[in-house]
Amino acid sequence: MSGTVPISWYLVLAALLFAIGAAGALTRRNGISIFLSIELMLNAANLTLVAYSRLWGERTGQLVVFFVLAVAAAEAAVGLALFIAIYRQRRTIDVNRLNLMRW
Amino acid sequence: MDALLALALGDTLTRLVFFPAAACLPLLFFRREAFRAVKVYALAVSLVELALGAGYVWTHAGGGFARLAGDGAYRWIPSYGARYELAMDGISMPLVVLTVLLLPIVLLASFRGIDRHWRSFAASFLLLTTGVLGTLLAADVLLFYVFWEVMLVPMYLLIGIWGGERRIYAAVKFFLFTMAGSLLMLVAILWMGWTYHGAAGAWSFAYRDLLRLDLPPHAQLWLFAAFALAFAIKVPIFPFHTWLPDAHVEAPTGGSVILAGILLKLGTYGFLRFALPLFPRAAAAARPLLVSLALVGILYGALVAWVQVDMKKLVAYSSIAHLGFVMLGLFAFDLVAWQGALLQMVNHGLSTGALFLCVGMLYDRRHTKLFAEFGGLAKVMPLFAFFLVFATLASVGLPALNGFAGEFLILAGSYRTLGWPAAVATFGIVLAAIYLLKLLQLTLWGPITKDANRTLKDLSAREIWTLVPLCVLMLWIGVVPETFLKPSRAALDGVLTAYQQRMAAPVASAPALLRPAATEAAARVPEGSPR
Amino acid sequence: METAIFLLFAALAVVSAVVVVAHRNPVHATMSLVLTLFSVAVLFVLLGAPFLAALQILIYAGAILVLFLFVIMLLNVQREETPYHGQPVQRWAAILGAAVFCGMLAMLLFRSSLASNGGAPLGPLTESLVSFKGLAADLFSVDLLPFEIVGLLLLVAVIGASAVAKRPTAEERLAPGRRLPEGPLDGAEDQPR
Amino acid sequence: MSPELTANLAATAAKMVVALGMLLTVVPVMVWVERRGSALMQDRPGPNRLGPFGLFQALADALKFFFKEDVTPTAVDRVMYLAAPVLVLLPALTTFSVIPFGPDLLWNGRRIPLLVADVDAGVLLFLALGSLGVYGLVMAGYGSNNKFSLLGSLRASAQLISYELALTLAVVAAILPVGSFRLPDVVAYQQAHVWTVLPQILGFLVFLVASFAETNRLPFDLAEAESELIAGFHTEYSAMRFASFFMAEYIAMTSLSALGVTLYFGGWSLPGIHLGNGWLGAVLGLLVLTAKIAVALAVFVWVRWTFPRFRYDQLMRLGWKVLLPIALVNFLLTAVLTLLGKI
Amino acid sequence: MHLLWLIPLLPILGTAMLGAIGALGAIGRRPPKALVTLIGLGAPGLSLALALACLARYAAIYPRPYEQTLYAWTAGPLHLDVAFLLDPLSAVMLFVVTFVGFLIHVYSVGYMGHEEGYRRYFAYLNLFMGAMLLLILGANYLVTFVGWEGVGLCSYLLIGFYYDQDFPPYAGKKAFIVNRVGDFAFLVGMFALVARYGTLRYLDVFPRLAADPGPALAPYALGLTFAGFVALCFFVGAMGKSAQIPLYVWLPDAMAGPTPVSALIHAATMVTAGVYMVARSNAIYQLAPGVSGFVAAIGALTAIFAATIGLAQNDIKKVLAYSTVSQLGYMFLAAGLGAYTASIFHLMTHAFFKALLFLGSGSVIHAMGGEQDMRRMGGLKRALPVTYWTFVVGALAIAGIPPLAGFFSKDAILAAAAGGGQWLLYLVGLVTAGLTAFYMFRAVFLTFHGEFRGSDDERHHLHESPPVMTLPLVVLAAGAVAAGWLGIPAVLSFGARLDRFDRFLEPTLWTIAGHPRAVHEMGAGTELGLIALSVAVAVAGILLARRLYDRPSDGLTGPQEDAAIAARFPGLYRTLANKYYVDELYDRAIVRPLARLSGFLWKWIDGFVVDGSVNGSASLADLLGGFGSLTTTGNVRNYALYFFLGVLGLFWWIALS
Repeated sequence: MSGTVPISWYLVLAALLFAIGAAGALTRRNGISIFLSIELMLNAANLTLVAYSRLWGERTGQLVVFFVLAVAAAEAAVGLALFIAIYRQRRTIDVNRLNLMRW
Repeated sequence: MDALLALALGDTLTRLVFFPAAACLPLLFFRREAFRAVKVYALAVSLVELALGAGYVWTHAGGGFARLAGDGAYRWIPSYGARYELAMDGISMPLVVLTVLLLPIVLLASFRGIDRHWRSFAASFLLLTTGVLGTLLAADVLLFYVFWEVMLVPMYLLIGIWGGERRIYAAVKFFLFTMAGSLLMLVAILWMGWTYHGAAGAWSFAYRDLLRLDLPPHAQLWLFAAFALAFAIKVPIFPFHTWLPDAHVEAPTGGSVILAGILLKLGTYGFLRFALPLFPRAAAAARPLLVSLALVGILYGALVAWVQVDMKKLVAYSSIAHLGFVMLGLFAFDLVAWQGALLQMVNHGLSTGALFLCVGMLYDRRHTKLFAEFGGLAKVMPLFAFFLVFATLASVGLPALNGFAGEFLILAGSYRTLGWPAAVATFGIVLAAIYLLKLLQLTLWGPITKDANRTLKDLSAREIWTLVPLCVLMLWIGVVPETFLKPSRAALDGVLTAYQQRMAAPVASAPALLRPAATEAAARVPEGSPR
Repeated sequence: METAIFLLFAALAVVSAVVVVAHRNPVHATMSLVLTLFSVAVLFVLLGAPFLAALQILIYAGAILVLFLFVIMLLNVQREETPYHGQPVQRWAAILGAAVFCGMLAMLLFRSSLASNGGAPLGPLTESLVSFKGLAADLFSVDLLPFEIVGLLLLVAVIGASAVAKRPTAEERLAPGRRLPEGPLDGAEDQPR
Repeated sequence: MSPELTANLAATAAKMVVALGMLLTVVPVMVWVERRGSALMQDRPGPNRLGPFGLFQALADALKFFFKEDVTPTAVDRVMYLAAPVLVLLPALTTFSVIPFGPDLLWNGRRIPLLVADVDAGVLLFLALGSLGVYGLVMAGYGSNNKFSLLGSLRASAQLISYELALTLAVVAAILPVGSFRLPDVVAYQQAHVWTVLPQILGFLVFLVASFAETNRLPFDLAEAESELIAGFHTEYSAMRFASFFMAEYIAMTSLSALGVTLYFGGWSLPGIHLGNGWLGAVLGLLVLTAKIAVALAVFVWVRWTFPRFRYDQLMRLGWKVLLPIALVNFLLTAVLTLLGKI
Repeated sequence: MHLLWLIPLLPILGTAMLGAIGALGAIGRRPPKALVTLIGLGAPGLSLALALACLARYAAIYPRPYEQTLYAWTAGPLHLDVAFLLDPLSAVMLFVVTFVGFLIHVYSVGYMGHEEGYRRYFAYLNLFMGAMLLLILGANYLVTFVGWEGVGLCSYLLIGFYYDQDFPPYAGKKAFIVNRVGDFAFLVGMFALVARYGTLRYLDVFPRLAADPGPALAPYALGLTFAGFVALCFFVGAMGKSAQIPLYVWLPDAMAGPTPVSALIHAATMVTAGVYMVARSNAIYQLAPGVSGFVAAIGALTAIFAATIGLAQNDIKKVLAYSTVSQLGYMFLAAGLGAYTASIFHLMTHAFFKALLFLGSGSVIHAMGGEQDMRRMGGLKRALPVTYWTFVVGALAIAGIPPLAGFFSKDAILAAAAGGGQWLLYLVGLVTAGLTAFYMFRAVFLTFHGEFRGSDDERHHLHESPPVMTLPLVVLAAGAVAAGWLGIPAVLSFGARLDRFDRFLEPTLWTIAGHPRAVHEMGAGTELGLIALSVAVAVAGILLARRLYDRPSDGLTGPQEDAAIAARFPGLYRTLANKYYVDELYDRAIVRPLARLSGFLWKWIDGFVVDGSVNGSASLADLLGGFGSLTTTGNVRNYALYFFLGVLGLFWWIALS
């Protein structure tokens, strides 16, 4: 593929996805949804990385994405485990009700 | 690697400093409830440490401790020229010895009083020792600061965990006071390193290098203020002293002993080691203030001690008075006074330590420290009475006991240079008699008023052994102080000479480096030669 | 051709992303996230990273999100319990912030040099960029340490996850200081109430 | 459109036709084989009325599915409920596209690789798409809003993830010596050397077991265990939608077997014999592959009617505590040996 | 003589040994009493023997001083030797202390025999001996000061010997603290010397002073010359130790200790340390005439002041205590007048007869089973003949009846006063002599004459003391008679210079360059007249006492007589009986205000100002923190929002500017 699509398009798209994810992460109250939004943001970041690695013809971006994937996997595993544990304790994963983190 | 091993295992200060900390690790392998084993172990460790300390001093006594000498410098934070360097001279030597001597004693003394978390207790003490020794031996200002802070935590724990009813308040108060001072000191230290970088083109926090840093008076004033605050709080000097009584009253016996015996000295030591030599002009400028504060401390501490209803508080306030003498001696800028001051640091460690031990023994028996609860104990506890009287007289400054030697030299020396303030300070010894005899009066003499006291047991062998070494030393210092004056003479003389040379030198208008000659002079070894 | 593909999947990604954050039902959200991921993967291919695309689908879509679904169904979270009007500030601030952020990013992009070369065609896809061998070589040479660390991280994550999600044993339930929740302790058994 | 492109398109289209045709014809055949095979093993006639050996029975079933009324329960989550069957079918079909079914064809000066999608990441693509299959089941289970179905899909998701690991590891181990994700390379490698089964016997066993689990076949069909969960995730489905699940299962089996034979048994090739790059070779290759797949499918059937169903915890234990370690060990071994050049 | 250092050391060793066997006692076995006695007597006995030996040797090198240095304290430029000096002055003191001290030890064996703290008592007493010997043998002010404080300590311990009662420890504390006030001045004086001369060695300082008094005469501090300042400091020290106004208050209370202690410490030896020091520092005092005058004035004042108080005391030991104060006043009077030899002379004689008197009273108290109130005694001479006669000898001696010791020494002092033209001081001395004679014989008559006024069982308990106690009495009595003959004034020696004592001490008096010592020459006639006058006054005092208390014309017994007098001058009598309310004055004027001040400092400065500011800042921080914590709702999403907005801001700042 000769690459007729300007990189900036990808970047804008990534920004858009990221913003959407951010908005979701901040507005959702269901723990899992927040998690999903975060994954979305991660993906946006990945897209940016790949785009740049395409732009500079550099492999580093892709490598970073690789690591991001791995980290995301770990994060998801632990996070979800946490949600299960929380659910066992509190019978909810609505973050509005998980406000024990008070002064 | 081999160098490291040699450093860690050879007859080095490093070994001396870090052995206690290293000895904490095996504590992990004791069962939580195995108090007896832990006690024995800790005591053994402390004795080994004592042996190490004594051994080191013995093997290195040849040099007369005239100049800072030790393990040599190693790169620590190369990018900022911070070095790991431990060194000892006649100024730090007595305090080091005192520290390693007090460690086994306080552990032994805590056997009965401490009834929980022995592993952590022992660990705290060992770590505290490491911190104290490091602070005393650090020849790099940054390293000094690190140890200075390290020292803080175990003490905080000691007060906060094994303390009395209001221990948390006391612990936090202690922590905040000390912290508040030392942070400013950190700023000052960094500033100095930076200035040195400006003047010499390379970063360094090494004590030797910073000694060569000649600063304009106003800069000196600020830095001196920062250092002095930290040290003044530690000493403590008059308006910063209120943490001391609380800390003492709440701390366990061992904690009090270490606190009074050693930690407070680090304040005065800091003055002698850093504040005065590094900023001579500022020190000279601040002299009237600090002398008057010392006087206030002497009289104020004595008067307040007099009206206390709690033994420990009385002793605590008495420390304020005693350290007032030390401060007076330091700011007399006179060799006699300095020797006296250094000696008095040790003295205070011994006599006040012994007093705290005695109070602790009563506390172990009656779980109270109020005068109202005692009286007439001499009848039931003659041995205890003997030791308490002995320690009290020592701290009253009775001739032929250590207190007198120190105070006499301090006052005689400071009278030479200060004049009437010394005379005023001398009046402190009258007050000392007043409040310390009150201590005896209300505990030992008179008829037994409380029935609970009729059945008190006299000292056990263990308790006696905690007190005997101290008493022997007190007598020794009192009768033949020469033994303890000689090692520090040359070093003190060097510092004083350097100070006078720098005062004589023209005022620096901008940060500059002194010619090495000056510092060489500072480290020269005039074997007790009177100037 | 490529542009068309890009536009198609970009649009798909955005739309599905919106669904992800907007949809009340987590299962639907997850599903549309799968869609997003898929389209992003396609974009990866366009950007000459087929390997990443495959990984994206294999790991993200194939594993992580399935895990999500699993948990969702396990805990049977249907809808969000507290209503929106709980914190209007929170919500609008978030949305506004997101918008501003996006705007800033876009502005930045078009200000920066990218705008200038924005229209310009990129260089051809080099072998080194596309081939797996390159990546693999890097992974095992220059980035070996991070690679190993990530491996360790994963291991830790596995252990941690299984430790956290483990059902408390009997004595743990009875252990003092542990706040006993009402109802049966393991989320697995409890069905939608 | 350049002639180049047109030619490519045409070729691809042709290959697609071949592949799809193969897959779609497999289904009815397999239905018949399954029923007859089971009958055979249980020593009973089985369907034998319609056509010779009841061959047409399958067609009859197909017709029945077509004309049966399509019921959609009211309580279902419509989107999911409707999307599920498609999603089940799609990956099953697409995965086959990376399987080579013959030697490259030289035709008027153009070399045409005989597989639909000739991408570098062939194996990866296969695994990736295959891993998407679970969504169909999950959506079906969740969408049909029925506790049995929900449980079914729960099981399905967990099971598939668990075994996917083992499967992937086995596959990777298999292609490790080859050093390429392209299946044609794999085949070529085996032609040059030896069938991978021999060195990779361990990996192959793992692959075998995992693939039973991946395809929800007995003894691992807990997602649809009739006796426990009526029919698991597709309880609520009927008619054509049900049929699509049905087909999906068999197609998945087929493509997985295809992958299996390609990886371990030389795919379309025969050891020692070199099929030329002409039309003949192509046809022969296709036949060889089909034959091998047929054997594999037969194994599937045989196992299904031979082994009892596992309990769920047993399944999980097997997956995590037996297969995964074995796969890992095998992988490490292979890696080391490859490094030493022993393979 | 090279064993000089052993003299003070021996008793200290005795103390150590007694303490050691006491440690045995702590293990459980009480040490045998005989052993205690052996050590307790042996140590001072040995040092007495040594002392005599040394003195005999010293006679050979007399008048050159003999100095022995053991080791030194060296601090920087300051070198302080631990050294002993034997010169005529310290020789005299050495003799007095060891001799009288030993006698009193012997006496104590009997007196304290049945006390429970027998061992402790001897430990203290030995320690005292050691310290006292340090004091007088010290070759520089430092060593002297060590002894000086040591005796202070022992006096503290011995006064508080009966520690399980309320008063004795209190009295001991009072003594120690009051002494400390003096010591404070003493120390300052030493510091001044150190600062000026860099040494405290007698044979360093005094020669330099004597050779070149110039610098010492330069104005220094408190409007005094250097010499004056130092002299004043030392004198204030002496005030404390020797119970001079205003620091005398501790001595009467000190009688709470065992009677032998009063005899040894508070009559014979320790309290005279001040006088010794002034005499020792005569070089300085000669350079400070103003201060010397002050010393004389204080001495005179104390003498008469204490004497008057003594008139109205009913506790036999109190009477003796005040008489001691008064006699010490005498000595300072002499010292202040420059008659240092006279003061030392009186010191020596006083040591004998006052020790005698105290021991006598001790034997009385012993016989009375601890009763000290003379009003409950009377007519004891029949029961205790030895005690009676020795006591009378002591009384005559102190009253100054020739040819007893007191006569000569007192006369020397009066002569000095008169010779110096200090007629006022002379007059005071004279009156004091009369008062002394009066109250001493009041005591004699109240105690030994008339009818017994105690309870019956006391009457049956009456008995003469054992020889171990009476023997010292006799010896001391002999001393009280003969000691004076060492210094018979010129006029009475009919040309045969019999004033050996003066001449013996002559070498210790420094002659300052350009300050010749004033020699007072009086006509022999005047001198004889004065002597006659003083004797007459003394006799008059005795007769008056006899008339009032022994042969009452009005048939009143002693106590009734006192009552009658009290009735006649109520205000005066109450004032005297209450010692001019000086203790109360001190309590109100010094102790209580100080206590109140301390309380204020503690509660307000410490508790309120300092802690208040600290805690205040703490609570301020707490308050602010409280506001801050409102933002921490505990809701994760809010935190996330802060975070995000923060990132936004950061981004804005970094990227778009």
